[in-house]
Amino acid sequence: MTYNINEKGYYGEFGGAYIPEMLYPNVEELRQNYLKVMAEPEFQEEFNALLKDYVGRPSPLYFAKRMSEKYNTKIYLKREDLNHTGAHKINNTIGQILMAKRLGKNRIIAETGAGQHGVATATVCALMGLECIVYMGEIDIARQAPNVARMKMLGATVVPALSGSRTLKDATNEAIRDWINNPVDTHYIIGSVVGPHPYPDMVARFQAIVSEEIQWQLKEKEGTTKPNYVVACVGGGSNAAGAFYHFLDDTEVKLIAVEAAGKGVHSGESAATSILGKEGIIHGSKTLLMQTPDGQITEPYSISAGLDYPGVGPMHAHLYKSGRAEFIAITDDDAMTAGLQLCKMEGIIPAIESSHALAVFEHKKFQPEDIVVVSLSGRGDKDLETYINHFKL
Amino acid sequence: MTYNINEKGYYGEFGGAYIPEMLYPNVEELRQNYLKVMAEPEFQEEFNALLKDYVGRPSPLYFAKRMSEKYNTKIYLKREDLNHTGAHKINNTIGQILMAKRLGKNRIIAETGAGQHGVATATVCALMGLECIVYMGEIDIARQAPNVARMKMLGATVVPALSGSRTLKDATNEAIRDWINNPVDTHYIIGSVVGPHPYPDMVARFQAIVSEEIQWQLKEKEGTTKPNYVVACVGGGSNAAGAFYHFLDDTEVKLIAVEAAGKGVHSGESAATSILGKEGIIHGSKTLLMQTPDGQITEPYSISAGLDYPGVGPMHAHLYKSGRAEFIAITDDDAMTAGLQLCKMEGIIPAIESSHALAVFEHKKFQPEDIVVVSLSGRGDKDLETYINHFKL
Amino acid sequence: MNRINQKLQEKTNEKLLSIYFTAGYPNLNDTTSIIQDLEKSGVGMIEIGLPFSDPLADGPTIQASSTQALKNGMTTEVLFNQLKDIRKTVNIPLVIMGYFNPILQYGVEAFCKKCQEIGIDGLIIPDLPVDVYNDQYKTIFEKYDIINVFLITPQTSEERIRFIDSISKGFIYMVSSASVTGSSSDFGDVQTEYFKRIANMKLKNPQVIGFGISDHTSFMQATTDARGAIIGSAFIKHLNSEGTGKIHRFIGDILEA
Amino acid sequence: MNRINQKLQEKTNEKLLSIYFTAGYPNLNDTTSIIQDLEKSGVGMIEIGLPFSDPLADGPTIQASSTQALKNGMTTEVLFNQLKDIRKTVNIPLVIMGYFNPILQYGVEAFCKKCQEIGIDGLIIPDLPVDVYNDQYKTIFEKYDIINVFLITPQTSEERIRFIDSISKGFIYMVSSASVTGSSSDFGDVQTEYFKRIANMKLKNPQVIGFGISDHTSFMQATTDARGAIIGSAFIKHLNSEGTGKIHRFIGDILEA
Ligand SMILES: Cc1ncc(COP(=O)(O)O)c(C=O)c1O
Ligand SMILES: Cc1ncc(COP(=O)(O)O)c(C=O)c1O
Repeated sequence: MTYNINEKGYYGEFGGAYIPEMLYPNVEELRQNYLKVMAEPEFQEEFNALLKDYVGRPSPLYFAKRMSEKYNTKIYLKREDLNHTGAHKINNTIGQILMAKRLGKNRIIAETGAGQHGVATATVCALMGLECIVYMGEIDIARQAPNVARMKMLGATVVPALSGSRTLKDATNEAIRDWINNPVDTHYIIGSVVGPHPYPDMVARFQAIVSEEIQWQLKEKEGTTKPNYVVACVGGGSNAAGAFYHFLDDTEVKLIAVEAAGKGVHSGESAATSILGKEGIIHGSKTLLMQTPDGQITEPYSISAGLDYPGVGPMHAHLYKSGRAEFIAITDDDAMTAGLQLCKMEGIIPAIESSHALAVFEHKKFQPEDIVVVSLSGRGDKDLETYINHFKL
Repeated sequence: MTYNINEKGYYGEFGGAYIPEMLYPNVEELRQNYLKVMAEPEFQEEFNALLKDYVGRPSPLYFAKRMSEKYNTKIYLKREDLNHTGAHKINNTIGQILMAKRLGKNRIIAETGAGQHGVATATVCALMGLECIVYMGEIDIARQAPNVARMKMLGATVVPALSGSRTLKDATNEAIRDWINNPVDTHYIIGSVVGPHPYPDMVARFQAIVSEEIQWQLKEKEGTTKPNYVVACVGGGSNAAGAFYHFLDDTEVKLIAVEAAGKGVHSGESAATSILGKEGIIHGSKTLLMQTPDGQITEPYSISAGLDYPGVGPMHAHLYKSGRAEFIAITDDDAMTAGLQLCKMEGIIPAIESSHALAVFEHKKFQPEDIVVVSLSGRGDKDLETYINHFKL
Repeated sequence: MNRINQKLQEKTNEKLLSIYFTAGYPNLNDTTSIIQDLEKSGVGMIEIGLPFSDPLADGPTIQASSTQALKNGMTTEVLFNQLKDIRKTVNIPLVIMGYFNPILQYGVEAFCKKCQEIGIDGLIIPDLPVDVYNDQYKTIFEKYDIINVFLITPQTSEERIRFIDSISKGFIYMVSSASVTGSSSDFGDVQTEYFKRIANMKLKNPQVIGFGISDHTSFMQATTDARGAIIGSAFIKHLNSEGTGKIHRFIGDILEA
Repeated sequence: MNRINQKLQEKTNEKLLSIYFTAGYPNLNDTTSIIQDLEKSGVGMIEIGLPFSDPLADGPTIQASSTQALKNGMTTEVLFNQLKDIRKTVNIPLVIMGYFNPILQYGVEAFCKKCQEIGIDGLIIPDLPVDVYNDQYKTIFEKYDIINVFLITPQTSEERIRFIDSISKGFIYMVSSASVTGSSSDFGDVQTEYFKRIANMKLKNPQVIGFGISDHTSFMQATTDARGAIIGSAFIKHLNSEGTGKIHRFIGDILEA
């Protein structure tokens, strides 16, 4: 039994490719080629060289001494915040841009919530000299202004998504529409483990470097490749997918996925997808999503633009349904407090997304001998205004 | 003959400790201890562990393919922008905070221009749980707002310097005043290779990791430890000192220091210290500085807060005077253009300080077989507003 | 025999005009009167859009109408209620066009059963792919005699078109060009070539062309080689500017110029 | 004999009051009249501040006066010009207090020579450290009979105080507490203990205490064990509020309460 994907593109009952016929050639081309391309030695070489020399991998596995003392357990932070562009997102965009080049595409589109994926996409497009269009919800454009500025600097066109909740879901709709309209020359770089098969699997494989590194880094530091817990926040689920990947089928390693409870799981303003969601179809994938009884997708809410998404990747839907991972929902306030605490205790300003994962320590008690690895998925430079306003600093 | 410091604390005729008696005990304590402490194996171990696991070192040496093609030479970027907090400054603050702890200090002060050193200091203070006060010119507080927000998040107190040009020079004056007023419990973490001996040497040694890494990284990539050129911007000179350090006495490696010409070297609004400066005393050190015939220190100008300083470290004064390094002055406009070019060609948004170094390629022609290492001293997140306004993006 | 097959197999030179509209738009209870007016105006088939919050194959016009319809209170239940007596007054084929998630939530079998009860003849579900339909839902659709309509586009390979033709029952929905709904209305050489190419394939199912048809000219172009054409966004735009009172005029203009 | 030594060796119980002011402040040409008024008011020694753009040992009051003086046009050349006839009217010791850079730019020897010509008796250069003075400038100063005044602080070690005493010629400038100029005016136990400690060292040079003295009380406290005291910021503040007209009153208040 595996918690990973099967040959049909499903994690348990979740996944698949629920796409309009207009997207069939593109998605099919990708499905037929992605594993083959990824297995090519030249691809591996180019991918790994860029991860090392451009992204700055390996990202450190940092023992957070003061936090560990406070919570009386061994806390390690996987420092994806130190990657070029400031989050885990670039692992995936590096992989996908190399894929897109091999598929002969010269126009790149992407959706973005927090802007990290948009920046990461704009970055690799600049690196390869390709045109780049990024869709971003109007609300997110306002609350993640630094990332919008960065995308512009990098030469990308940022197109506001004006429909629905004007956040990540709607940006994704717009990106899919663009792809439908440009089926030949365009590759759509999805930013998380969502969307039609093979995206969830492809993105998870590009992010898998995170858990691969955790294994040997932990071996160096603790003499074991196995943490007791791996904790990650879940928007679409890509940083969690990367951090969990090599532990998926090793049930000795407990997995904790942290979702955004917004103003409270049952406040009506939340993005706690797995707890509130039901099975359904969103953005081409069968998964859990927040919806009305009538099947309309609910507008989610989170203070964090990267978690403000009503769905979750099919891998995570399966991890939830099967009980393989524990799912925790953290409110805006608790996340912000955990984020500020990390600033003050460890000198690291986390992305608000990552702050949700950090809040696990106020939520759950660990044993002194437990090794708890937290995915610090991104840095908080993009969130300074939100933090400052929240705490009236 | 060496271009490094002598046992009296001088680089050639530059350096020394021109300090008021009030600072004598502090500076003397440091002078007597710094080499001893730095040589302790436990210090080395702690320093190196933090550089690796916390800062994310080694920083990559990245071959900039598209830039290299454009300029028909081999361009490597030393990616200090990927360090935790986004610049080379943290190499020094990690070292100094460990030094301060060993000297029993529990209150830390710092000056900052671009805010990178302030953030790096606030960061290590949070890490060690020490009080932190950062002095910053009022003008710089306005033009580097993101870094001010970061310092607040990290729990530091940011005190505006209201005198003079209200930039880095004045912040340094204020920090020195604070130190005079708090001579027992306080360590002053100077952010560059300036100030009284032993600061220039101590900071250079902490930054020397940069050229140490360049040597073995270049060996891996090009089979030689010696670049033909090392290029770095010079504010006070710490990133240049780090990038030059292990090449100082190897004259086969040519050194290029890039200063800020502001609106033009002779426009009256410039910070091209070595070209415009004369020998004198600034902030406790004998060096080159911009001054009136009467010995009053001139108010400098640069679009880049980190280069907006009327002095230069004594090492650089000596490199200039001896001809060991070539000094180039780059205007605001040329720096900004070079910065935007890096965004668009390599997907890296550089700090405006670093953009000055990148402008060398429009200024000087290199041979196709030349290996040119450029110190990419910091990332441009702090400068987004300046870039966006400058280019009306 | 399913009304769709009846209609499309009529021996006539007349080209079929099919109109798409969003149920519950402009007002919640306009649904039945719009259907009745369309039939009276000479429309041959109607696609009733079940509005969805995230209609990712639709352009801005249909998106906006869906958003409004949902605001008006449209739900699957409400739509079925509005349509329950529709067959007392309307004879032309009726197709529901909707995204898969609302149908899944209703239950695919319950949805098909209800369609049959009411007299809905077919479904167009853009995000229900062919293989999933074939593997999981075909038998249900057939049990209730609901025709599932598949789309093809200019990018669909010949092999796949033949496969889709082999499993199609009513007609093939030819997307005119690579685009979401509501894009430009002039067909150039690329499209007409595509129309010809498909016509020459001599498929067993008739083809109806949709996307980008907005007036008499584009309707005539589209139906040169195809059995019929579908107008959606242009009709919604007409409702936006003229309301529901002048449907007859709009259809008249399309059919006769 | 240098006027400083003469003055400090006078056998008297009277405590020496030394006043610091910034040359060229409040107005460029106030320098000589302020000096004359100070002498007439009973001041025993004067420190003429050569303003500097970056006076890092000074608090806000003296900083501001320096900035204004520079704006007024004060330069080393101007100051020497203003002072060229000062010895025609003034007899008490005059000391120039300035940062090292302007002196260095003028040329240390030229500066000392000029001081001797004019009749300046000593220099206080806070950022010229003892060892640099000893190694490089001592002979020049001595050649022109200019006394270089060294500072000690509460943090200065006994050993270093003895060394400074050994190389000092006029007096030792005792910084009252760890601070830049212009800090609080009350001396607590810590300071008085420090004053006693130094007095008990029986140094060969007399001590004059500066920093933080602002009124009669603090003047009396400071001079309990020391030969004299220096007032700077408080005098500048007086000039700020009262102008140059009431110097006599200010000095009177300090000396007699
Ligand atoms: C820093 C950071 N962490 C987490 C996320 C959430 O995405 P995912 O769940 O795919 O990791 C985002 C999304 O933008 C992000 O920027
Ligand atoms: C990114 C960056 N580069 C360079 C500098 C200039 O300092 P230095 O010359 O000491 O390297 C600064 C100063 O703040 C900086 O932030």
